[in-house]
Amino acid sequence: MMVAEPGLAVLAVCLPLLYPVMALRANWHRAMCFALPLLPLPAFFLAVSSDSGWQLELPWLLNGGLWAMDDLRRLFLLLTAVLWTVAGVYAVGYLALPHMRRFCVCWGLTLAGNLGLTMAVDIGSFYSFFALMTFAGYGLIVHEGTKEAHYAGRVYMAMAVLGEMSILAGLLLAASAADSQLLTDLPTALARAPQRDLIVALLIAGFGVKAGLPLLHFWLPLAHPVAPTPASAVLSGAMIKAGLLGWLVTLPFGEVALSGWGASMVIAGAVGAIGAAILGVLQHRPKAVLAYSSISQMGLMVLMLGAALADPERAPVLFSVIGLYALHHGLAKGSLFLSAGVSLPAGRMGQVVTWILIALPGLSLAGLPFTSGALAKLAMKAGLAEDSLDFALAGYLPPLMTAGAIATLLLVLRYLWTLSAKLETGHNPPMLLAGWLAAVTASLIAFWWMPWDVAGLVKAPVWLPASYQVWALVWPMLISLALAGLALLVNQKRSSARS
Amino acid sequence: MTPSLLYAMAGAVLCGIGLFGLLRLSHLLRKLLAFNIMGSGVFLIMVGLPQHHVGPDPVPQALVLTGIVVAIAATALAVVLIRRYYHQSGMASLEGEADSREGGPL
Amino acid sequence: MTLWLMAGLLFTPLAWAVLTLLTDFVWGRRVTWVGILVQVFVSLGLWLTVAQNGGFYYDLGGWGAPLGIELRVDGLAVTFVLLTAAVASACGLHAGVYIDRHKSWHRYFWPLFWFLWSGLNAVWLGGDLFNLYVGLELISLSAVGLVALGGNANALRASIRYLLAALLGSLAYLLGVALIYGQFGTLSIAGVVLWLDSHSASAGPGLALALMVTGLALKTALFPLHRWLPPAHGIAKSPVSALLSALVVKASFYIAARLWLAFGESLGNQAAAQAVGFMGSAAVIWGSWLACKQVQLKQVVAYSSVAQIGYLFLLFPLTYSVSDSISLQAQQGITLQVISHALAKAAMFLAAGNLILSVGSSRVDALAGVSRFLPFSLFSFGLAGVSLMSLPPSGGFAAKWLLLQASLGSGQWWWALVLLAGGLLSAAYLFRIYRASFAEIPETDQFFHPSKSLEVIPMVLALMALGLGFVSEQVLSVMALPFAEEGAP
Amino acid sequence: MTLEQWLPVFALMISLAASLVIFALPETGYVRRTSVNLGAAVLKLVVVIVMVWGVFHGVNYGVSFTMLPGVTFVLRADALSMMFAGLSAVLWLLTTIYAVGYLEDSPNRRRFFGFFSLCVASTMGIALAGNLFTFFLFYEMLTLSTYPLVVHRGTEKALRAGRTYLIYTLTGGAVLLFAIAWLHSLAGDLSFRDGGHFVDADPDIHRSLILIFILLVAGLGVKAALFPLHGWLPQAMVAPAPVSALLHAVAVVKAGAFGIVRVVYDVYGVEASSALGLLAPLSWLAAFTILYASTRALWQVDLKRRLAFSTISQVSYIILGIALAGPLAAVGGLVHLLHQGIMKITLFFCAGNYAETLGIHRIDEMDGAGQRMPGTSVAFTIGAFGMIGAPPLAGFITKWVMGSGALAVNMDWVILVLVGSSLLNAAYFLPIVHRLWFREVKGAWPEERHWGRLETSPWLFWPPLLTAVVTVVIGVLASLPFSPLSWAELIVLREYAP
Amino acid sequence: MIRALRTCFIALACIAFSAVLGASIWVIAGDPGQGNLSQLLSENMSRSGVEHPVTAVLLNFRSYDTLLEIGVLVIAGIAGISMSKTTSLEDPELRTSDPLLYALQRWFIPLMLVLAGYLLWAGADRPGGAFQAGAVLAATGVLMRLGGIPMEFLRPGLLLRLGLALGFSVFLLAAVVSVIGGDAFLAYPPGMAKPLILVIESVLTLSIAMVLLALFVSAPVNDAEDPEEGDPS
Amino acid sequence: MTDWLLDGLLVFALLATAASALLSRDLFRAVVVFIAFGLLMAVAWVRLQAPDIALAEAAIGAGLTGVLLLDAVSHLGNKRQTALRQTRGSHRQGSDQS
Repeated sequence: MMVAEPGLAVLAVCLPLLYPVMALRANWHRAMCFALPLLPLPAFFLAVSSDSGWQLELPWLLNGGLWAMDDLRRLFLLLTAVLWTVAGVYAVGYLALPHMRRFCVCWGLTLAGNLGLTMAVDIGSFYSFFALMTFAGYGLIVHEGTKEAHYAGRVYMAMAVLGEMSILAGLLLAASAADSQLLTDLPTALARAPQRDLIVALLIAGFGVKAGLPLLHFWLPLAHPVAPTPASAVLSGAMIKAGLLGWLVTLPFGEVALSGWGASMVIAGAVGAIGAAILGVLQHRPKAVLAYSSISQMGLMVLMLGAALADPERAPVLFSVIGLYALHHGLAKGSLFLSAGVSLPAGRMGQVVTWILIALPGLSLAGLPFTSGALAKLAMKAGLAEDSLDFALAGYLPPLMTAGAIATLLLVLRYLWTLSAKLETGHNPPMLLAGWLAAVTASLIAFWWMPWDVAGLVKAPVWLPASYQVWALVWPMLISLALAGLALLVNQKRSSARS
Repeated sequence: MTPSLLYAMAGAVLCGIGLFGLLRLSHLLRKLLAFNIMGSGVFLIMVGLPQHHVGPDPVPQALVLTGIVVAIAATALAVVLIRRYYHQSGMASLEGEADSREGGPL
Repeated sequence: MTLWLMAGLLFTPLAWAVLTLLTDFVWGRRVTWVGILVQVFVSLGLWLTVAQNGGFYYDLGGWGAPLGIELRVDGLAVTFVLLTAAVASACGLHAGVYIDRHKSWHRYFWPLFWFLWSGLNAVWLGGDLFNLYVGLELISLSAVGLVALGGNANALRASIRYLLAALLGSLAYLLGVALIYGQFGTLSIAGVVLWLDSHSASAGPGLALALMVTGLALKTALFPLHRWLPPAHGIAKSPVSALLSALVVKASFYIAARLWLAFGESLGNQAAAQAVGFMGSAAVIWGSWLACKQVQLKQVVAYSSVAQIGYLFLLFPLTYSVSDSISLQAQQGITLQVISHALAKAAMFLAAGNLILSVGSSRVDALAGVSRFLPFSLFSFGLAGVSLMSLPPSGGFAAKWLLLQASLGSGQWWWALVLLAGGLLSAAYLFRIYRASFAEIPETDQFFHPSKSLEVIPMVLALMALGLGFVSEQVLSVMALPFAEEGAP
Repeated sequence: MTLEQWLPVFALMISLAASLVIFALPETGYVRRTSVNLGAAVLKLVVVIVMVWGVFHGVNYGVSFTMLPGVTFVLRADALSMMFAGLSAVLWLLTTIYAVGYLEDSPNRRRFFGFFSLCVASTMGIALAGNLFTFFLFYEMLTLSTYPLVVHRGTEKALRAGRTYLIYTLTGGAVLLFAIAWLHSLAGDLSFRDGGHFVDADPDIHRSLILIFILLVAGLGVKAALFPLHGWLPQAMVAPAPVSALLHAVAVVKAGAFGIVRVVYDVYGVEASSALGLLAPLSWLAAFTILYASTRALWQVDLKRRLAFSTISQVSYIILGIALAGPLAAVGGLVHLLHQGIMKITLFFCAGNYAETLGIHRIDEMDGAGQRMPGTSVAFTIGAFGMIGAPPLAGFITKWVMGSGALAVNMDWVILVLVGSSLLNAAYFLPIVHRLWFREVKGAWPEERHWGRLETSPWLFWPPLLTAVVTVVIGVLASLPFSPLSWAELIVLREYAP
Repeated sequence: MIRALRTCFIALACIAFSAVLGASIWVIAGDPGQGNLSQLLSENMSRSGVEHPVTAVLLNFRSYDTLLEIGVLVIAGIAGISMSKTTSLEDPELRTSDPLLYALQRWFIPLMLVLAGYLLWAGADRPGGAFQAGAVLAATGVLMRLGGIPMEFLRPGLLLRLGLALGFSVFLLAAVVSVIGGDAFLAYPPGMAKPLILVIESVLTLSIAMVLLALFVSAPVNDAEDPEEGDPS
Repeated sequence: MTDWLLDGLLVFALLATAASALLSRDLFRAVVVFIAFGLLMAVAWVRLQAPDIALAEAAIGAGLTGVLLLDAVSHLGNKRQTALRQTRGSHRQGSDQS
């Protein structure tokens, strides 16, 4: 398999890139549509079957290309591949709209970018794929062609271009400081670069746009709701993580303690986690709520990132946690988004099952025991344990995490609430249903077989939290349930008063 | 001062007179007269000046003879042109009477 | 061999003048073809001879310099002889087709044409001041005759004006000759130079030089003495205009230049040189400006001549009290300017004639659409224009380059500015014509197609003007050939 | 003469001869004219390829003869020449194909193609010129041969544009001539030489050298459309699309930029120019032009005018690159010579396609054109993204290399310029792309024409697509040998090597 | 006012011109250094073929001048007759029957013819020569013309043109004869100078008279004109 | 002395006739005066020991030129007539308008 891996990598990237070419033939669009789920398969195989550590040198590419795989990248690649596959399956059933060709081309390009950037190690290809994903993603967002979509697209584009430029400047400075075209050389060089702070600021801001960092997040709640549902799923599940990956591979983790930046990131994460939740519960559209939930979740990851920035010792551990959390969130959020497009079956039983399947990934986000969420939350808690961190703000982290958990569940509940108002009974196209179910399956079950690695932080069996941990997971959930009930009561009272 | 020089000097004055006529008069025939007078002045200088030094000198005399023939040829041609011009345009000057801004042939 | 060539050169045009005088137009044309052939061969032969063996003095009638007349056959002279052969042949061939043979008086075109040619040859080769005067008169009168040929009132007015100017110029020149003879007792330029070399200059003959140059400047139409030129050149038949602009004005300039180069150093002064240069500059600017304002096509070309002539007079300041190399540069530049302007302007007038013939009007704005119907002539016009604008790779550009070098090298940078401004202004008036011809106006589809030979001739000339830039080095090397000194007095 | 001497002459003569033959052919000889055109273009491409190969292996192509006392006419092929020559050869072929389709059934095609070939011959001459004098020769020839193209339509607007064009370029030419003559009288006949001639120039002539440099840049800057000498370019947009393509991508603006490169590199030498303090102001000027023109482009509603301002901005990248006086930045500038050419020609081809097929001239008429003309629109999109500098397209390579180069010589402010320019580029290109793909068609197209199976005439369809593919390929495969980037590196290596 | 000023200005300029010219002449006159051409001339007189120095200069030493000068005359004549676009020079107005003029003609014309002949013959050794003779001959013609005597040969036909060309062509032939013998243009063969000069002089006389006469009579009498180029006609 | 007187007188007469030939209001008179000038010139040539020129001047300068000009004058008339006939002149100005 060693020889095949580079080939598979190239195939993974190039397969979706064939779509623009195929689009030249006007009558191939149905074939293109049905091929959507097949596109990420090479990447999926690559992520599942291969080990880390292979390299692919492409000296003729841009400024000299190097693609490689390590554990972190593998995790992200897997997440991306899985999410895109299920979303692709979903899309086959979902899509019955004009401009199919355009959608497919944009889908393919975005996918290629998203897959490519996880594998790219040289700056040129990484940035290329990143940009490809960004610009092609625009096509997914504005696809519906409504006024809202165009507005969202415009905001997205403006911020994305600003972000791209910020990344470009940051990468340029970094590469010049490192005198290398490889991402792997950047952190070390960055730690010693005279313009370190500027570069770090540029990179944080640049990738922050994608990752929905507070104040750079404006596009997110606009774009996710208006995009076609499968697109929202990948946007929120996979593409948002590209920003995160960008940070992870460029910033000087483990090299030097950037306590200032760490603190700022922690604050930003906290603001994101809490603030997005507050804004999110005020939303009326389910996908907008989910978008805010994504921001909120990303806030938690930023929190961890901040900690990792501030404490070089702890960074490797936190990396694993972040990876785990990203995987968990990506899968869960993907299923949630996909669920926004399903219809309820006619039968009572079916409806109950459907609601349970819809709610489970959400509850998993909130840390329901026996779900990936519980594992992620626990790992995070362990990773950010006060005593193991050498960091000024370390004391504030546990309460923040708790607040985040409460906020998460509130958002999920709000989502279910808004969704229930919107969901209609009807017949689901089989592929759509299959896609959604696959997503839920991936989030709830397949997750446990995925190659995440946080050994040492959580006790085995990993999917079963220890009893003392259960309480830790549950009490925030109870608080939020209480809050939700309160809100329901207030709302009912108000509406009855009105009527 | 010899007579030759005197004539040469007279030639100089004739040149001036002729030049004035050429520049200032507008009637073409008068211009022609002026040209001839100026020519005579030049011829006088041509012969007079060298003869002041060496006495009768056939070379400039021969030159002047040639010059005179050229002058008469030019004059005759000019007369023909002027007459035909007059015949066709009814004017005997280049610009007409009212507008004589360009008095000279330049 | 050389003797034969010289005799052929002097004899042919005069003999053909007589022959064509006796024939009617059509026969005159045929006879002329033969004559042109002979002249071209003779000129070429002479040029080659000089290019190989260097220049020499040719004693006419067997009488040497102070007593008789000697012709100075040097590289420059034969270059101009060859140039004349080229341009005059082209004009003659063109005229043979262009001029209406049904008008009986057009038969006189040929003898006048040949006399003009002989006069030109006499001037290029002339080494004797008075002989040059006669040559000038020969040129002037035949030129006047050509302008007036069968003309209407306007042509006559122009030719009378031309005649008077030419006569006044000749007289001024002759006056200068008289003074020179009075001072030096010789009419040979070489003799005078010899005398000046061995004696200190006196104040008297300074005026002689000034008079001669002024008279010649008048004949060359140097600003502000240029007013006779545009009407004459504008109204004459196109082949005649071509001859006049290309060669006739150059003859008088040539003499002026030779005189200045021979006597200027001793008899001239800096102020005068600068003043002449200033006049030349004014001519460049003013002539170009007026060319921009003309409504008649040929008037534009004629005023362009005024402007282009201005360049020539930059010779005076650029050769006065400067180092030899710079002076040589300036001389070479001016020579190239003369040649390229002759070729280009002849091409331009001939092409303009074709255009006028084609559209049936001489107005510039009548040219709209002609680019589609007479592209060849327009292209010739354009190529000639390239040389006039002194854009590379034309001869005009080579000339301008050398002049720029000379003016910068001598520290007289202001002439460089004049050169550049002149180039731009000439572009202004020439592109006005192209612009008119490129305009697409739908209803103008009535065009007369002149015969192919009429179109080819200006093209050949224009190409020569254009290609001159590439061979300037060769041309100039012949020009600068030293004399075989034994012939000198 | 040997083959080494003949090849440059041959390269030059092919287009010249083509031009003459075309002039000689009758207006109606469509087939013959087209075959002459294409045959010559292909032949020239072959010759250029052979020369590129040769130059890469160190063969010295060159021929020279004395034109005037002290002045030689030199044709010579070095790496830099071959870069420009290659560009012009490739794009000539494409533009010819395009123009054949574009001008189908329009009048005065003989004139058009004649001057077109002449224009390319001049470009070739500019590329191969071995000294300033020869360069100027062809530089002016270019002015002349482009004028008939600019005014080709013969409308009042075209004629006015032609006049503006001439006023600018001829004045520029005059200034340039003055400067060259001055330099010549100061230092003699200067052939282009790696490293320049004035590394240890006499301090006495420093002031003259500075003045001359300013004049040279002013003269060349007209064609390169440096601020404030750019006024002609947007006006010249009235010309037919292939002309605009040629003017913008290959011939005119490139000639100016190329000239500045030559002056800085091979006449003055980078060291000398920066020692004289000439390069910093030049880089400021270029930077300002980049930003200024991009800003102006934002307000243009006419597609071609917007592209024109974009050109002004993009060409200054080249100048900026070399003015930064560092090897890496220079590579960025030089490589942009090619990149901008390819990308901009794509855009102009597309603009021409829209105009010719749908009658679209203004940007607000473009809504939904992507559905009607997907191929063209894809090409346009690629070109636009290339201009913005989106990776992995050609424009990104430029920006990346130039940015790295600027940092290498501690000119960090350049990054701001690059970023700002990219932002502006995005601001004026992305709305167009958006309209193309994501807006619905408003109604009937202004002037629609149909050609069989393809969205437009095949002559018009393939060239932009091809250049678009090239845009992608030279970006993605930038590190291949013989890619523009590698070639630019080769040039710079030779320039900076002692 | 402006006219007057202009006149004053021109007058002043002309006076200044005369003054400068006079001064220049004065300076030159006071500066006696120069070559001695007349001495050279007298030394070479014996080889010239004629005794009268002016004639020698005109027709031998500087015969090229003279050749061209005749050319100038012929040109003037050609240009003149090209203007008269008519086949007949008959001008009815001129046909007078003035008895005085008629008498004058009868006496004068033979006398003048004789005078012309004398001048021509005298040219070789005394003042006189082709020009003077030709002029007298022409004056005779003018007189005849004024008297209304029809002169058919003055019609611009072949005869007139032959007459115009005669002197010039003979001169030209004489000039080129020597070339055949390998000598310079215009060099008379040894010993042939005198007869050649005489022949030339006589034919020149005729031609000169013809030219002047032709110019005199070729006054324009009709309206035939060539349209200007580009005039739609 | 008498020679000087004669020369002086002659010169004076030359200048006087020249001036009056140009300034005379009547063209016919001007030409007549010019003929007189020509004759005086002939005398002057004799005084300058140039009999050839004298002869030529008398015959050509005074005689022929005079007749030519007289003839021309009789056709052209003088200024006043010119003004009258100007109306029928085709007065197209194609010349320098500066």
